[in-house]
Amino acid sequence: MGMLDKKYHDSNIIIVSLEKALNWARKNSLWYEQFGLACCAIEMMATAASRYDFDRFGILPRSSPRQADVMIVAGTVTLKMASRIERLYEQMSEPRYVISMGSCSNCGGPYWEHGYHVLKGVDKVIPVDVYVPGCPPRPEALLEGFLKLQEKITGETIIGEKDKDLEAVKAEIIDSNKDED
Amino acid sequence: MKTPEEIFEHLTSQFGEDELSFESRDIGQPWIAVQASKIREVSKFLRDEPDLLFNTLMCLSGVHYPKEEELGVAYHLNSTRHNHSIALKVRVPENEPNVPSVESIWKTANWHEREAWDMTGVVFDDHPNHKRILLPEDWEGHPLRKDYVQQEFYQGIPTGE
Amino acid sequence: MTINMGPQHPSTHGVLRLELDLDGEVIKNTRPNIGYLHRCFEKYAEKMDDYSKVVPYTDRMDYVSAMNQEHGYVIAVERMLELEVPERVEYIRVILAELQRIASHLLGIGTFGLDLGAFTPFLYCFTEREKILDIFERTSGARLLYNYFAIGGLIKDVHPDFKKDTAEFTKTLRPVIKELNDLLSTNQIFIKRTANIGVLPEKVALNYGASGPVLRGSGVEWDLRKNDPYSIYDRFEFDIPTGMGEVGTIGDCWDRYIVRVREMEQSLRIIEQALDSMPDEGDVTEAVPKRIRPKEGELYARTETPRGELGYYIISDKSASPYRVKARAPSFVHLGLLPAISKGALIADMVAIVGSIDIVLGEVDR
Amino acid sequence: MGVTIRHFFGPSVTLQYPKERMELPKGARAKLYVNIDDCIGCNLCARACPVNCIDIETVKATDDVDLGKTSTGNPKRFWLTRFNIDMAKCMYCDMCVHPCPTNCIYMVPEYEYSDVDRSNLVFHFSNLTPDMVAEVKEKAEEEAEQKKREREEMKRKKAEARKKKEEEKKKQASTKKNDKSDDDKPSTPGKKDS
Repeated sequence: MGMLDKKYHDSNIIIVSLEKALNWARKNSLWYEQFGLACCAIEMMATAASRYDFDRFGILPRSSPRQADVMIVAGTVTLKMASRIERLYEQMSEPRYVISMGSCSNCGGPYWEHGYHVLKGVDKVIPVDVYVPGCPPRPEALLEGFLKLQEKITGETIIGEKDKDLEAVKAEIIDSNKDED
Repeated sequence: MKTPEEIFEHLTSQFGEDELSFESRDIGQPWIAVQASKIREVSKFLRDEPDLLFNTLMCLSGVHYPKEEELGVAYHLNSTRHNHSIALKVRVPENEPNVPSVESIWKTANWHEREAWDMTGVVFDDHPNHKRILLPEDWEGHPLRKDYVQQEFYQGIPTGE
Repeated sequence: MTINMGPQHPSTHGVLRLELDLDGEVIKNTRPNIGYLHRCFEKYAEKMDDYSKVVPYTDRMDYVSAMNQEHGYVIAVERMLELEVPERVEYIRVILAELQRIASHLLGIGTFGLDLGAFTPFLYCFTEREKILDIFERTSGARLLYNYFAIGGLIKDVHPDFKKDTAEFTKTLRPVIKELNDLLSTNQIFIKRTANIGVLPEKVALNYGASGPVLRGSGVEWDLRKNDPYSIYDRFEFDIPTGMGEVGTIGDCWDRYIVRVREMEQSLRIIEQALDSMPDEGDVTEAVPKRIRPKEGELYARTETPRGELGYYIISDKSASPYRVKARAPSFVHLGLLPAISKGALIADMVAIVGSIDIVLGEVDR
Repeated sequence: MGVTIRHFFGPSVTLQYPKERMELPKGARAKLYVNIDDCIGCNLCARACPVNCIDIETVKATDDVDLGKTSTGNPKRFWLTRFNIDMAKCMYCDMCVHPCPTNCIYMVPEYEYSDVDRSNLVFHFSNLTPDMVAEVKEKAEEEAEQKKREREEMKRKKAEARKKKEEEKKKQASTKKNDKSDDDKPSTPGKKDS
C-alpha cells in the first residue's frame, strides 16, 4: 500500500475493491418486483408474511418495475401475458435479475403438453438467472433461490457484464426455433 | 319444489310438444331439449312463471359433437325461491351455429356466452358484446372443438415446447 | 378518459386488467379484461386418460381453496359412478373442506385489508393460515395444492395426530377472529372505506348469478350446504350469516366482508361437531375403484366453495376419459357483475370493490 | 393497540430460515427419488403421471444374465437404460408413488435444489454408463435377432410339417375320390397349393 500505509493506520476504514463493494450492496438489497401470476404468488405472499419474512434479507416488494432489481416470475405465463412480461422486464433498470419460480414458469410445468395457451418456460422471452423447482415451491425453496442468486451476484465482475442483453437472447431464441424447423 | 318431469309438463302445456322433448341417459340428470329458435321464449317463461321462477342461470356451456357435426349449448337453471333446478339443451348444426342470446333474461349469460363462443364457436345472436373473452382477439380456432389444431406461433412466440 | 388497471395490479389479486371509462374520478364504465391466466383446464380434462388424473388440475383452478375444488369434482364423479363413500372419508373431507374455507377466508380478508392500506391484519391472518397449512401438510404432504381427495376415498389416511391438531387449532382461532374484529371490522377508517360502497341489491345479484358470500352479503339466505346438501352437511348445525347493513346499506363491501368473518365461526362449529362424531377406525381407500368408467350420461354437480357455487358439468361417453368437463367457477361469474356494481364509484373504491368480491384469477380464467 | 402489546410479549412466529429449518413431516412432497436397485422397469409410474415427466426406457435382459431380485422379492427382468425425471415439469401430485409395486419411487423432503441451469433439474436415475447401455442394447438386439431367427425356423418347420400333412391328406382324398369317380375336378389341389 506504500503511501497509504501510515495514513489510515488507526482509523476504521475498510478497503475493498469497488467490485466487491458493489456486489455486496446489490446482493443485500434485492428489491423484487411483485409479479404474482398464479398459485406460486400465494406462496410468494406467504414468504413475505410473518413466518418466513423476506425482509430479513433486505428483500422488499416493490410495485413498480422501475424500482425493482429482481423479478420473481411466480406462476403460469400465458401467451397473452408473455408480451407484458417482456415489457416489464425492459422497464427494469440494470442490473436486473430474474427468478423463475415454480414448474410453470420453468418450462410450462403441468401445462407443457396440451396447454395451447401456456408459454413453455419464461426463458423463451426473458433470460432467467435462477430456476426454483416446485409446484408451488415451499417458501424455504424460494428463499434458497434467493441465496443462490446472492451467490451468483457475489461472483460478478463489472467488466464482463452479468449476462447477454435481451437482444442477444432473443436472437438466440429465434435461431433455436429456426433449427427446430 | 318440482321434479324435472313436472317442469317439462308445465312447459309443454304452454308451448306444445313440437319444439320440446324430454331426454335422459343411463346415469346423471335428465334435460329438456329445446329448438334453438325457441330458447329465448322458453327461458323467459321459465323465469317469470310464478310456479317456476328460475331466477338464476347457474351455468351455460358449449359442447362439440363432431360425430353429428353439431354444436350444443347446455343451460343449467336454478330457482332460489322454489329450490329446484333444470337443464335445457340446444343443438345446432356446425356450419350454422346460431343460437339466440339469453343475455336479456339473465345478465350472467353475457360472459358465459362469450366463453362458449371463444371455446367452441357457437354464435349468439343479439349478444351486446360478441367477442372472445379468455383468448386474445387474434387467436385462431376454437380450442374445445374436438378437431382443434394448436397454432404454432402466436405473435412470434412459439406455443410449443 | 379511459385508464388501464393491470394486468399486473399492485393489489396482487392476480392478473386482471380493468379498462375504466372515467368522468373526473367517477367511474362511468368498467370493462374487465380477463384471460391472462387461461390455463386450458377444460382441454386438459378431456385429454387425460383417466378421471382421477383430472384431480390435480382442479387444485390449480382455485389455488387458494384447493380442497374445496377437489371435493366438488370428486363428488361429481362419484355421483356418476353411483359410488358409496365410507363414513370416515366423508367426515375427513368435511373437516378439511371447512379448514380450507377458513384458510381461504383468512387470505381473502388479509389481502382485502392490504388493498385498503391495513398491513397488520394481513400478517395476523397469514400467521393463522400457516397453522392450517401445517395441518394440511402433515396430512397430505403438500402445502398448497394437495391432490388428496381420490374418487371414492382419499389418497392415504390422515396422520395420527390429525384430530388433536385440528381441535387445538379451533381453540386458537376463536380469539384471533375477535382480534381481527378489533383490528379491522370496527376500525373507523376501514368502515369509511367500505360502507355504502359497491352496493349490490338482491335482485341484481340473482340476475347476475352471484353465489356464496357475495350473494349472502346482499341479504339472501342461500347456501348450498343447507339448500342442496351434499356430502354429510345435513348432519351439522350451523347458521347462514347474511349481510344486514349494520354500518351502511345491505350489500355493500363491508357486508360482504363481515359475512366472511362470520362464516369462519360457522366453519369452526362444523369442524367441532365433525370431530366429535368422526369414526376413528376405517380404511379410507377401500372404496376407491380400480377402473373408472361411468355409463353414458351427464350431470351438473354443485358444491359450496369459499367463493360461491362451484359446478362441474361432466359428460361421459362410456370411455375412460371425460367427454367434456365444464367448470362453473364462482369468481368468473362474480367478475362479470363488476361493471354493474362499480358504476358511479370512485377509482379508489374500485380496489375495495375488487377486494370485497374476493376473486381468484386462476378460477376466472381456468 | 392492546393487540400489539399482547403480541409483543408472545413467542416469535418467524422462522430464521437458513439458520433454522422446519422439520418436514413424513410424506412431505418436495422431490422425487428413485431407488434404482429396486426398480423392475414396469413403467407404471410413467403411465400414472398426468404430466408425463417420467421418461423410462427399458431393454429386456438376455437369458444368460440374471439381474437378481429387488428387496421386496420381485424378479428384475429389464435393464433400465434410461430413467429420467424432469423435476421442472413435475407437479408434485404423488400419483406416481402409489402404483409402484416395489415402492422404489417416493418423495423425499429435500427442497433446496434450485439451479441456474434448467437442464440440471432433469434427474437421471439410471446407473448404467453409456458404454454399458450400448452393450446391453447390442446384446438384447442380438438375442432378439437370434430368437427371431429361431422363431422363423420354427415357423418354417411347422409350415413344412403342415404342408406334408396336407399333401398326405390330399393324396388320401384323391385316392378316395379316384376310387369313386375318375373325372373329378383336377384343378382343386392346384388351387390349394397356391
